[in-house]
Amino acid sequence: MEHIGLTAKDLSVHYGDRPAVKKVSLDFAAKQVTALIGPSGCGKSTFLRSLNRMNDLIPNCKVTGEIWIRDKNINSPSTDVVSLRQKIGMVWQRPNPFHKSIYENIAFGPRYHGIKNKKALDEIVEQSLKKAALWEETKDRLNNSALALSGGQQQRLCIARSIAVKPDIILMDEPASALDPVSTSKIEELIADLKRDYCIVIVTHNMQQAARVSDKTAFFLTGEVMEYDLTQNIFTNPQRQETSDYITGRFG
Amino acid sequence: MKAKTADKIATAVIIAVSGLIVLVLAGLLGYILIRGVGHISFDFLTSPPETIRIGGGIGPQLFNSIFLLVLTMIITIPIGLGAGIYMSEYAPANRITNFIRLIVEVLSSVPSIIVGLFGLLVLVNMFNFGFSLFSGALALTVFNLPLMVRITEQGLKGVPREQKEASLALGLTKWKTITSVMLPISMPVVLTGTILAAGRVFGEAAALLFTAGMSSPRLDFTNWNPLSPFSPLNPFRPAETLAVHIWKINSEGLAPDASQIAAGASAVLVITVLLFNFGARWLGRYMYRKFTAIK
Amino acid sequence: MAQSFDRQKAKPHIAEEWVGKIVTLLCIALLIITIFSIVYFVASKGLSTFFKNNVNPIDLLTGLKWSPEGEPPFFGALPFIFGSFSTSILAALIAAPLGFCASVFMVEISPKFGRRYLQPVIELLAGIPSVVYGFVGLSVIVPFFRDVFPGQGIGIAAGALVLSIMILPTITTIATDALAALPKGLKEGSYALGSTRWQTIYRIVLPTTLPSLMTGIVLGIARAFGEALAVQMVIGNAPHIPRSLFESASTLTSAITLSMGNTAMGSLANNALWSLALILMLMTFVFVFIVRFLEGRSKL
Amino acid sequence: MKKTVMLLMLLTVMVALAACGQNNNGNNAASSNAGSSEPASSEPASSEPATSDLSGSFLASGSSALQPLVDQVSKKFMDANKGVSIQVQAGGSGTGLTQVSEGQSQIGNSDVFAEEKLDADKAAELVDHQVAIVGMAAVVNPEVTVDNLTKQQLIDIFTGKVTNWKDVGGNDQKIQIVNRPSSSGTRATFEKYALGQKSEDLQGSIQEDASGTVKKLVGETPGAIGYLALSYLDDSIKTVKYEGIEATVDNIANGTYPVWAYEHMYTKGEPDAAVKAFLDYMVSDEVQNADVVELGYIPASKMQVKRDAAGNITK
Repeated sequence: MEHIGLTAKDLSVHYGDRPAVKKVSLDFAAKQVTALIGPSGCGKSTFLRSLNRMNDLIPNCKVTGEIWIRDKNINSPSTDVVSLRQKIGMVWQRPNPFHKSIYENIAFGPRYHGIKNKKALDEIVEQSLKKAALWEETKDRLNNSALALSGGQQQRLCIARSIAVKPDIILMDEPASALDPVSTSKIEELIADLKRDYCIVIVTHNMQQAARVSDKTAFFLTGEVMEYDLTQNIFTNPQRQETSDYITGRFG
Repeated sequence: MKAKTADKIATAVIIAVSGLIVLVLAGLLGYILIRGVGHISFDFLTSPPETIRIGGGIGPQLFNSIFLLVLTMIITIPIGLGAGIYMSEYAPANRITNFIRLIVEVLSSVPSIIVGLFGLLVLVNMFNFGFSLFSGALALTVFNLPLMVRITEQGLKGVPREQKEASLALGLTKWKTITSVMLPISMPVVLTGTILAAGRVFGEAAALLFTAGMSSPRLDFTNWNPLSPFSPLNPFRPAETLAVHIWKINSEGLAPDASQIAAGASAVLVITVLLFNFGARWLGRYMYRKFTAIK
Repeated sequence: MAQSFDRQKAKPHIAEEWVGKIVTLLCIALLIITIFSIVYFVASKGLSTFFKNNVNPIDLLTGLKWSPEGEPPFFGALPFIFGSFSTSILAALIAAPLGFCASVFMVEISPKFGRRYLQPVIELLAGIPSVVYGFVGLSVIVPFFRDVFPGQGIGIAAGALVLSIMILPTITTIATDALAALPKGLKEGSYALGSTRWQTIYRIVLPTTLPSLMTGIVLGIARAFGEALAVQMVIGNAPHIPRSLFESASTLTSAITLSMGNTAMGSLANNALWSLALILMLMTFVFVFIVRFLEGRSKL
Repeated sequence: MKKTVMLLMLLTVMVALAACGQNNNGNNAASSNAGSSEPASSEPASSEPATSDLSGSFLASGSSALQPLVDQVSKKFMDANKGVSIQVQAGGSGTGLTQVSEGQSQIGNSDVFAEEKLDADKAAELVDHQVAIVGMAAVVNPEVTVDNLTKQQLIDIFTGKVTNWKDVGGNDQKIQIVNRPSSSGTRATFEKYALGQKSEDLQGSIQEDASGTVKKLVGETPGAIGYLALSYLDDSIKTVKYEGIEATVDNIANGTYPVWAYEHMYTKGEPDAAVKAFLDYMVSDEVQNADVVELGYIPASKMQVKRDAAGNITK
């Protein structure tokens, strides 16, 4: 499997006239976890949602700049957004499984993408659930409603769902912030695991989490990237005063 | 202390008025049912009406009402869903969309008699569908459509954004997202609304006087070929529905037991509407529970 | 693998997106065509009275005498217009306080009982077919009025009473929604200042929800304005402005239902009825615009 | 889901197409059979309903007063002629005349002469078939003591000159008029033959189109007066004599009681075989002496007088 990264160049997002992200350029490497941190409203989530063109859905929201995957700028009108989104998985803050069975949640995407064979689907479901460390807990009740799972399980199901369509990149928008500590640590373990196969971008509020799971960290403030460096450097030796203030908890 | 007295009086008045409303409905239902239920029998529900003899039934009218309802819904549901989906998911936020919204609102408030006249002029005479179930169904579609559009829109707007995004993020098209993820979630709302709209069809008379006609040809209930003029399934035959029949019997009835038949038919009509109401509520609750239940 | 379904799926899904968009667009287009053709046909029929038959529109709107079969014919629709307005407004005057009380009961006094019993009851009122209302009106309200008040029992009062029950659900539902949507802090602030419930209702709740309540009332009037059969059965149908609420009168709808089947398409008498239908339709539009205006205000 | 939606839409389209096809079939069948069966007119008084190898499908629409009769007879006719399908619709005399004149229906049922509703040139294209006579009588609330009203008294009442029963020989009670709308055929008949002039829509008068409602209101409202077809008369109301003459079938037939009208079934031009056979069956003795009488009309054959559209009476 080829491993693919993502590059944003001068990416700006405007809600109407109000700028939310200002000319951000970031490089996300394959097989790495990049954390986006910053205070509320700093534009990190907006930036993340621009990467798979999810902001297209929001009226009034305008995204300018370039996003490169391999040799293609995907932030152009001619991009086939649907195929693009298949390659970029996404996980939300609150677990959002479909109102379907556990099995259907996973099989839904692949089936749409042309895999009709029951055996192949079974295989994908099992593999995805195993990768998401959910197989052992759910293998006996695959036909039960996904809504019957606990919050942490639901979130892992959502991760399994997104890897079932074989993305290259996974975007996570505060994936653990709605979960209890035990579930959170499970998700973090999972992220560390998934890193072997995917390029992962994670938005988080929790600086310990960023420090634990990420390889690189970008610090956002009022729509701009203040600092982008190896996670270690950001947390031990920040170059800018704002970064230092934020991670030591002076504001945010 | 004066304020407290005023408060007590006002509360008492409000409770009394609310009680009055319940009483009015109870009286209304009681009046209709007590007068009519005695007349309802299997025979009454299945036999054809009599012009001047005693003992006529409402069989064909009951069948017509149900068949008309089915026809109307077959036309209304797909178009209404489609239009509702467009308004909720595809329509760009601009002036034209606002204008369309206004138009839907206008259509929903057009009085049923105008719809009936329009049907008479255009469907019955111009397109030459005649007084027929089909004309009636189209006329009823006209004023059920806006309702259906609104219900669909409401249902889709109620779907959490994350659900929609989750499906899109898997690389599904918008259309597939709407039909496989959003519509199932909004189903309880849409279904409840649809059933309530269907109840309205059942009771409508003014528009049908001019479109479905006031006569019921002899029906041969063994003939199920929709093209035969005697077949109950032929959509191009005139069809008097239950509500129209009540109107006619009340005003023109020659049969000696006309008033009992009217009372019986009214009771049947009201019971059906009640069933629709309770059915819609029950189904809505059931589906809501089914979708969110923890098994 | 990822690469392979990229190429396979590229075309079909774009087609699918377009099919979806076009199919739904067609549905909405159909709706728009329908409303425009209704307006077109009713207007062309209704206006032919003026253009083809040379009836003066001012005479139609202000004339007091309606006798389309007379020699010479008269087309004064003012009695019908008056009848329509007076019955529907009177109906709203009866229904509005009732509806407001019911919604206050449901939202403020006893939400549990209200939601469980009162709301279904009121929704049931909306479901009862209008012919049944007319039937009950003719058999119960008319004889009652005849015994209690001077006159024949039929007339605007009977029509308005029947209509008020029919529009009660419209008014109540909208009022309930408006009351329920009121920010909690607003009421709590008032209670915190020591106001009683009634003071809170008429000082805080009523003024803030007024535009919404008005919306409900206008929608109720619009519905009453267009109702045909129930009114026709109890109003008496004399084409005159009545001298009392208990004297035979007519509405636009009752005049149309009464004579439409009896006149031949294209004849002068028939065209005049279409003119009444046109007035009715235009009034409905006016009501919609008023509602829009009020809704705009209630958002402020 | 998508498939279901598509399927439903397809279905809708199909139904719509079938609509067009169906209608054409009906019309074609009706007209193409014009020459195929023997003319049944040669045996108008036969007790058997015409020949049974007739086929065709046609529509009779119009007067709601005539509809029960046509409906009932059409069922009998269809029993005897399996190949014929007749649809009977009620929508008012005006609608019936419009539809037959514009070719949407093959028979237009009407309570009045076509000349009274349609333009002269359109009316001239229609052929009148008078199938029955309907008699009308003034009726009053049972508590009104008056038994007889003269023509002048009726005129005075219906034009508002007399507003109290005591002026026409009754008790001191206000007269409540229950009239028909000015477009009504029943009213036209009553005005023409009972009053001899148009009446006014008086302030406070009630207007109802439907006979049942008129009967109910006259029966319930103190001091009420209205008029009804003879078939509606019963004990809940009181029938008054006109100029001393009782409204009976015999009095109408021999021309002494003038308030009556024909029930018409119009065709555009001469009817085709199936329609003609049906119309002939309509005026056959079998129908005239049974269904017509049963439904409260007077058989056309019984009439000793005739009347034209202008109201001229010939013996």
